[in-house]
Amino acid sequence: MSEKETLIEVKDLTVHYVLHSGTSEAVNHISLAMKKGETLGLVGETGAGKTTVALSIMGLLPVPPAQVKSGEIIFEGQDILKLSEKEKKKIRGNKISMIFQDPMTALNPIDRVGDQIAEGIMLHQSVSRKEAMQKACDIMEMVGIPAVRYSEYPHQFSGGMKQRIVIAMALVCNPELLIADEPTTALDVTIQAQVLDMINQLKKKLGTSILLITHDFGVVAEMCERVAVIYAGEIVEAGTLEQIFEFTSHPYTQGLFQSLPSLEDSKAKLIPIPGMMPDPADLPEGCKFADRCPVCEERCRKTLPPLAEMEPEHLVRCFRPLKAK
Amino acid sequence: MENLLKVKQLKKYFDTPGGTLHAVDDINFSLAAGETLGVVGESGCGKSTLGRVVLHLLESTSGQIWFEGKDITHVSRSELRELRKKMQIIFQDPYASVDPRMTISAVIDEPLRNNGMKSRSEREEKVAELMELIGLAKRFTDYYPHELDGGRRQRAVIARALATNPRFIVCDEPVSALDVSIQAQVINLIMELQEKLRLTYMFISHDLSVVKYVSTHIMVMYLGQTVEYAETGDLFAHPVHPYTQALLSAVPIPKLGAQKQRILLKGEITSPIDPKPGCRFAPRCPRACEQCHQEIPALREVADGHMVACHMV
Amino acid sequence: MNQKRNKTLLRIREFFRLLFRKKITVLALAIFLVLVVMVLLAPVIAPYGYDDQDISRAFTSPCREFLFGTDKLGRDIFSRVLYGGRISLSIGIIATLIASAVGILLGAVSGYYGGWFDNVLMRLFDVLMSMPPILLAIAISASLGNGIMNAALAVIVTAIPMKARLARGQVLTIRSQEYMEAAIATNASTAQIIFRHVLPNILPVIIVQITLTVAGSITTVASLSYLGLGVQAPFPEWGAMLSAGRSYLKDYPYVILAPGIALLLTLFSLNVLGDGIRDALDPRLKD
Amino acid sequence: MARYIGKRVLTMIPVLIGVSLLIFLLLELAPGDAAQSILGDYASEESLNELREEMGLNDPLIVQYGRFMKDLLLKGDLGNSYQTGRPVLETILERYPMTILVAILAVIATALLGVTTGLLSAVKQYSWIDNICTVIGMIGVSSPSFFTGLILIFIFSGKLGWLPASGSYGPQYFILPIITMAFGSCASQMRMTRSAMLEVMRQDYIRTAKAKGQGDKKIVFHHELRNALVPIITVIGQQAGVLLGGAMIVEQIFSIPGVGKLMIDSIGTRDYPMVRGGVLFIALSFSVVNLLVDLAYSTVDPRIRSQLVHQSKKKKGASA
Amino acid sequence: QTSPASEQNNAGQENVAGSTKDTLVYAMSSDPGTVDPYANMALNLRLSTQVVESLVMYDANGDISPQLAESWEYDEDGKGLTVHLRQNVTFSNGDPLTAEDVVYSCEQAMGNPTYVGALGAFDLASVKAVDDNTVYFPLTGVVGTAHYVLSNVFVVNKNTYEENHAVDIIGTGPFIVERYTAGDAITFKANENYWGGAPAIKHLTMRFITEASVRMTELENGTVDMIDSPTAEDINRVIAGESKGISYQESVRAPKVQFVGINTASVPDIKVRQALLYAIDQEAIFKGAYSSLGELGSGILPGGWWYSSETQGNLPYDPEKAKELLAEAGYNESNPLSVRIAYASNLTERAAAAEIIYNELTSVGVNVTLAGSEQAIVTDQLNNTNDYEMFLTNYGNLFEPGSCLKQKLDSTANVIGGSGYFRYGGTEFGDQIDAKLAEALATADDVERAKIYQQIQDDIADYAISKSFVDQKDYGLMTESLQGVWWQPNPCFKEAAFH
Ligand SMILES: Nc1ncnc2c1ncn2[C@@H]1O[C@H](COP(=O)(O)OP(=O)(O)OP(=O)(O)O)[C@@H](O)[C@H]1O
Ligand SMILES: Nc1ncnc2c1ncn2[C@@H]1O[C@H](COP(=O)(O)OP(=O)(O)OP(=O)(O)O)[C@@H](O)[C@H]1O
Ligand SMILES: [Mg+2]
Ligand SMILES: [Mg+2]
Repeated sequence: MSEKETLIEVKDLTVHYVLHSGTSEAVNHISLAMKKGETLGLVGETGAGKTTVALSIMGLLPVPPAQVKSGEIIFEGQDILKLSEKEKKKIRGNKISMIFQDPMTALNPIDRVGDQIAEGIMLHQSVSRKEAMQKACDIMEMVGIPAVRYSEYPHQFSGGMKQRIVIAMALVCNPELLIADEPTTALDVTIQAQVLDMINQLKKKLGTSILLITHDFGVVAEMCERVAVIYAGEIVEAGTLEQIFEFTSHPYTQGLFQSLPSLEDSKAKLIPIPGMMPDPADLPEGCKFADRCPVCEERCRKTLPPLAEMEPEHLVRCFRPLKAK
Repeated sequence: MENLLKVKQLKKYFDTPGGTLHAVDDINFSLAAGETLGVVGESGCGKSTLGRVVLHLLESTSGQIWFEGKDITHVSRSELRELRKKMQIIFQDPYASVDPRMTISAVIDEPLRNNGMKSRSEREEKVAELMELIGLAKRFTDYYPHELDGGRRQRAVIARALATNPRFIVCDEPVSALDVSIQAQVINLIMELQEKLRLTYMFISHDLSVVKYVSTHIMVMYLGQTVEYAETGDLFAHPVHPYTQALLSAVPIPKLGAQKQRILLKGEITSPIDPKPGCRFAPRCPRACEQCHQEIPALREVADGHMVACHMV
Repeated sequence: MNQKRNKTLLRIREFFRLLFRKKITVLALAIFLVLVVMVLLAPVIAPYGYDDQDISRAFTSPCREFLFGTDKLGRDIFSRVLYGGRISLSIGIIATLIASAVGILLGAVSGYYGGWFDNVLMRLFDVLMSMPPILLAIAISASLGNGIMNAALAVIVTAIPMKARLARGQVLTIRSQEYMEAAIATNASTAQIIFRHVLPNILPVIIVQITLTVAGSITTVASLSYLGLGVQAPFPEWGAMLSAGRSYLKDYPYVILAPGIALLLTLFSLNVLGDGIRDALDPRLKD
Repeated sequence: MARYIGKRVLTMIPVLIGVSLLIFLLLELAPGDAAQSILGDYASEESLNELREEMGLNDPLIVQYGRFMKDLLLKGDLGNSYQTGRPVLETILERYPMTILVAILAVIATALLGVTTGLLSAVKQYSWIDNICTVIGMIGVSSPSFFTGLILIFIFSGKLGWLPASGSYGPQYFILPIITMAFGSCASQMRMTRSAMLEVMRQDYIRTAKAKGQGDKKIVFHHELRNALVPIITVIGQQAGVLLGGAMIVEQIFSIPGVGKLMIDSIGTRDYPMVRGGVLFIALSFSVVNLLVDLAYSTVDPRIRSQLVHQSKKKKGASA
Repeated sequence: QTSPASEQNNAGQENVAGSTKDTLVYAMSSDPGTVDPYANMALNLRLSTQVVESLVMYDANGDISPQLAESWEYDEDGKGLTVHLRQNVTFSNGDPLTAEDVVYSCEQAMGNPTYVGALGAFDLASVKAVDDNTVYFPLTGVVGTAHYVLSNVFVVNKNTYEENHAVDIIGTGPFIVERYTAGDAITFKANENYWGGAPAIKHLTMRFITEASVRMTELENGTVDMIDSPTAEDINRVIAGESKGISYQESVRAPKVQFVGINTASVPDIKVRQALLYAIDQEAIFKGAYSSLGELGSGILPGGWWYSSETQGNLPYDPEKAKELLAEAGYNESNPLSVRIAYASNLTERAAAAEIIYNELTSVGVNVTLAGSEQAIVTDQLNNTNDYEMFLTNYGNLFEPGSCLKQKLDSTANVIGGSGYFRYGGTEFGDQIDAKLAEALATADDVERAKIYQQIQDDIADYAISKSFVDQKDYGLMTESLQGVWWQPNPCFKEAAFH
């Protein structure tokens, strides 16, 4: 699958939030590449910088306080970061679209849901209002919502349905890249299963690439082909699903696996990662994980380990990676 | 084993603008000292309400509750005061459940003060003791909640719950708001404390793997009602109710190739307001038949200690 | 404990940093402090008494001797404005404090308990609030007769419902917070809950309200006096001075400009301060 | 919806009864004797007593109140003015349109001014526009209307002679009073618009709209402003209420023959029937404005709309 | 929107164009609410006298001249007055004026206690029509000046009054009510059939403008032609000729005497009363509060008026004497005299007077409380309570002087408390005054009667109950081009015209 053509490439992205109380170094030198049709899982704890990466791609960083310190995001041969606002608008919602975490708040409460879907169509396609409405109806049916509910308002829908509408909104222009920022975290498992299933089907049908942001390895295992683990604004490990799950190399990734209670083998003791993620406004030198790392050494605290390729596609940022294939 | 808590035909209805909301509708269970009852179910199925009713934070609509062998369905003020020392609650959101204007020590101190521990030095000592017990470093004494991360806040909340030496604690999704790495710390703490202090838990969660990890017994709720109740191992090994089965199958497993046969349910949990007669799950049930839409299935024992409410088994 | 003090200090410093983010707030605070100091020191600063009459020097234009000129009875307007500030400010502050104390307590209790008490109180406030505040104040002070006390009472009565509503709303919000439930679960008594949890948590909103209400109260008293219903001669309340001087606006504008501008500055500084405090306390507006 | 309105109208009744009772009590407390007001300074004790008896002023308060309510409810009669002997209702109805006209104009001016400046200062938060708007607005709220009014008259009528200082005979007559009122109240409108906008601007659905590629203007007006309308309407409603009740002092200063001026005059002359009638009328218009505001909410916000429908449905269920 | 002012504006433009202006806009301070002359005696007469006429009127010199009455004669014994009405006068609706209308009007006056006082010289109940054009007024005593009182008999139309009197009254006067906009203005049009000849002013608008400064602004801007109740400062400026294009008109008679009175029931000690009066500087108040307009007050009646006593008067200003007297009466620093002064605080001039008195009394060691309220409250307080030591008010002098004195001073007169706000009813002094008033009424000889009235004034002065500040006149300011306006004691426009 690695032969496919690259769709988007994030190179050395650094984003800081400059606040009076200090500068939050949210994203530091992150590089990612996605191929057409692929699903990449971006996994990490709260505050690791996942959403910041997504917003950078969308060009939706809140500008103050956010500042892009370095990096470029190459999409269709252009650096998105350098585009004018007008050009960005053409891409947004059209070629790249995004689903946000909380379906409860992602919809404008005073607009009819159908209109909200049609809004995107009218923005990017030269169609009449009527056609746009028709298209919106079609896509509603596609995500499993009867088109008759076009004129209803968000509060008349349940969480799962709202999330489906949000997804419909994102997919309405057949984007090449869909960024899904924790699309199911707010949903119940049975609903999550429905929504994930739907995303998978749509992906198959439309061939969209998906950047799936989550902190749930279960979802990753089910949805993704490749995974990047992000910790305190840095990628600590990246690779194929297999590489990450079977040949976990970074102590942090391993720690995450060990802290998960498992449905399968019931009485395995949970091994939590001690301590907590460092404050992005006050990052340590060296390896950001050093304080919590069971195998930390002197040099880990001094110098930042490079993101080394352990084997093709499997990148690990650690002086002492655990295992490799 | 002695039954610490027993609940019989417990109901809690709310009057809402739209009609009567059956938040908890005829729940029965008993819980022995030292055990943990895991309560799972979808959002809005009445888990929290059940916990609150048991603790008398809400008055039940009908039904009975026994605690330590005593009927506590209706208690006087003074009895309630005594009762509350023995029963405590830990909430989901460690931010919302502590007063943002109190320091951590004040938070832990509050139950001591409220329950008649007069001497200041004694209280300070006890606070220090509790902080040590739950693994909060002394330096956090005068921190405000918002200055702490979720894990530490949740520890403070646990310390507060433990201050009056309760026997029974309702844990209402105590780890759902936490990151996995922190979640594991807190789960471990909760388990350790249970052992150390011989606590009995009612552990509410919608995360099946967590519930499985901490509970001895599990109750699966759907729209205010118990659909299945069994020992943990039993339930996971032999889920009987179609809803339980669907629920189990829906959980994504963080393992490669763990893909199992998914039972995808149609639709979502329906409104608990003035529910229709019949099994509440029937509209979504892949196996529903005519009878399911007519009668509410009774909770029956299908195996030793394994109860199910379904016409089809 | 020392650490706690440090933290409190830090919080206060942070508060002031946020407060002084806008230059205008700094200006407002400066104006307010200068006004307060001048008004407090009136007996020292004022070159004349507020009622030193001398018909022979009536309507002297502002000059070295009479900074703001003199009025119809030859009284020094500067001195009168200073003394008048004492009245305006003290009525404003005292009335607000009383109204806030009563209103907040009523609102907090009624929000907390609900039930018939809440119902009766809210209906009563509905009634009081179904009239424009100034009309209510006029009706009350016209019924009770003129005088400082009655004007203050009118201001208090008109301000209470709003305070109570506000406090009640806040209490209802806080009541539904989990930490209230947690407090109940630890056997906190109602008084403990109201005084330890509810009041401290609604305090920021209340403080803002109080600053703004002081301004409102001063305006109301001045309006009453302007209509001849509030503070009576010979006390130089600003509204009363404006009222007495309004006929001379054309010929001797300083007679009303001085108290008018003093009033304007006071209210301006209070309003801007209140606004600034609101912003500073609003976590959403941080940075 | 009609059911809801009906229900709301019903709930106004107790409030209005409360208002009438309150005003009765207040006036009872008041010094001053109605009979005296009518008969003047030199009236004899007998004639005063006779008149008091005739007017029922010697009856217990509750009897007087009962009579008042009876007349009001059965005959729509608010009594006659002590001062002029004319029916109160007639006088008030004569004066009311002027108050409504002025109030509506002032509300429009306030809303236009407040919403635009608020919008500007929210969109350009912390810019110099924001600062200037804030400062001017703050000076506005801080200047009591009697001061603003006098100064405006002094400048624009007295010194410059551009605008009339009193009366209500044409559009130009309303300029100064409306500026006085709008100047005093646009700050709260601006403040509310600004903070509502800032609040809405942070909402997820705005981000969603941006993610669709929507343009800034459309986002501000279609998404943000519309969502900010509920709090904005609240403030408009509050101000409409206050202004409708008679911007009493402004009417007084500019000699606008509205209900506000009538109230001040009547309170001055202790014309109780007039005061009672006026206060009731003002309270009634307050309630009506509140109802209108709630209805306005429901046109703006579908959530509130469905709530209203729900509530009235429940009422139906209860009464059935 | 058609409006009085816009009409006026149009007229103003015409004026510029050279044609004569015949619209007059007059601004007064408040809306009396009615044009009925019998509603109460205040500003309403400013409106009603445009429409309704009295039997006699004051001319520009303050003398009585005929109006609806053409002539009159006293009975031999001086106890009755026969009035002959002008012939061929009709009401504006065409009804002829008859003696019955006059009788009917007197009945209306009887219903209003103010008039019962004002018309106290007549036995109102017995007024009768002798023939169509003759009315007979029986008198309550011998009142040599009773014909002056005819100026307060306003003749309304007996056929229409019942139906229409509040906002639309029918009279014989030079103007006809056109429209009354409550709170705003009343407009009149000329009565083209007026018996005295159609007035030159064809449209008269009387606007109600509350603020004095606004009235003046309007006058200066030319949007109003004439204003009443100007501020003293404005009047002085106009008198001094400093206001371009604005002239003034003052009432010939001083209709008001402003004074401070003492409640003898609360301050029974005459020494204390004298002390209080000595402490008050009449001239300071005349200057400071009343801006030296009018005449310095000389007593209960305006100086130089019929019957006014030359020997009567105010105690001089002598604070030392005041202190002495207070000390004699047993008051000192540790036991100060406390005095509450009741006055209407909405009248700026009176309020200023109160402040000056406050200052003066305080400086002789009296503990003063200013109890200022609105007029209605003060009236109540003075009528129904004893809760004051001093009060500020004015005597109106609209009536014939004998009635004035009787009304003010008779302890058995129909004023509450028996003797007005002085509260000497029932005392020896009160009986004495009553007896003298009765004696005066029974005295046929004018000179004798005048002596008695003067005696009464001297008694009052000796009793130390009041000090007057000013014999106050009414002023109107107008554009210079407006001429022929009378101010007697209400503005009269029948001969007014723009030049
Ligand atoms: N608008 C902002 N202003 C200031 N700091 C911000 C802002 N947005 C994010 N941050 C900070 O940047 C860091 C990364 O945030 P980000 O939202 O990208 O994390 P995340 O991985 O998406 O977390 P989560 O799982 O909670 O969504 C955090 O420390 C956060 O506090
Ligand atoms: N105070 C209340 N008044 C009215 N309805 C309530 C109240 N509290 C809870 N409910 C309703 O009762 C039902 C059960 O709520 P409950 O909070 O117990 O659910 P839950 O299972 O804890 O859900 P979650 O997983 O979202 O916490 C819900 O429909 C809820 O809306
Ligand atoms: Mg995120
Ligand atoms: Mg819950």
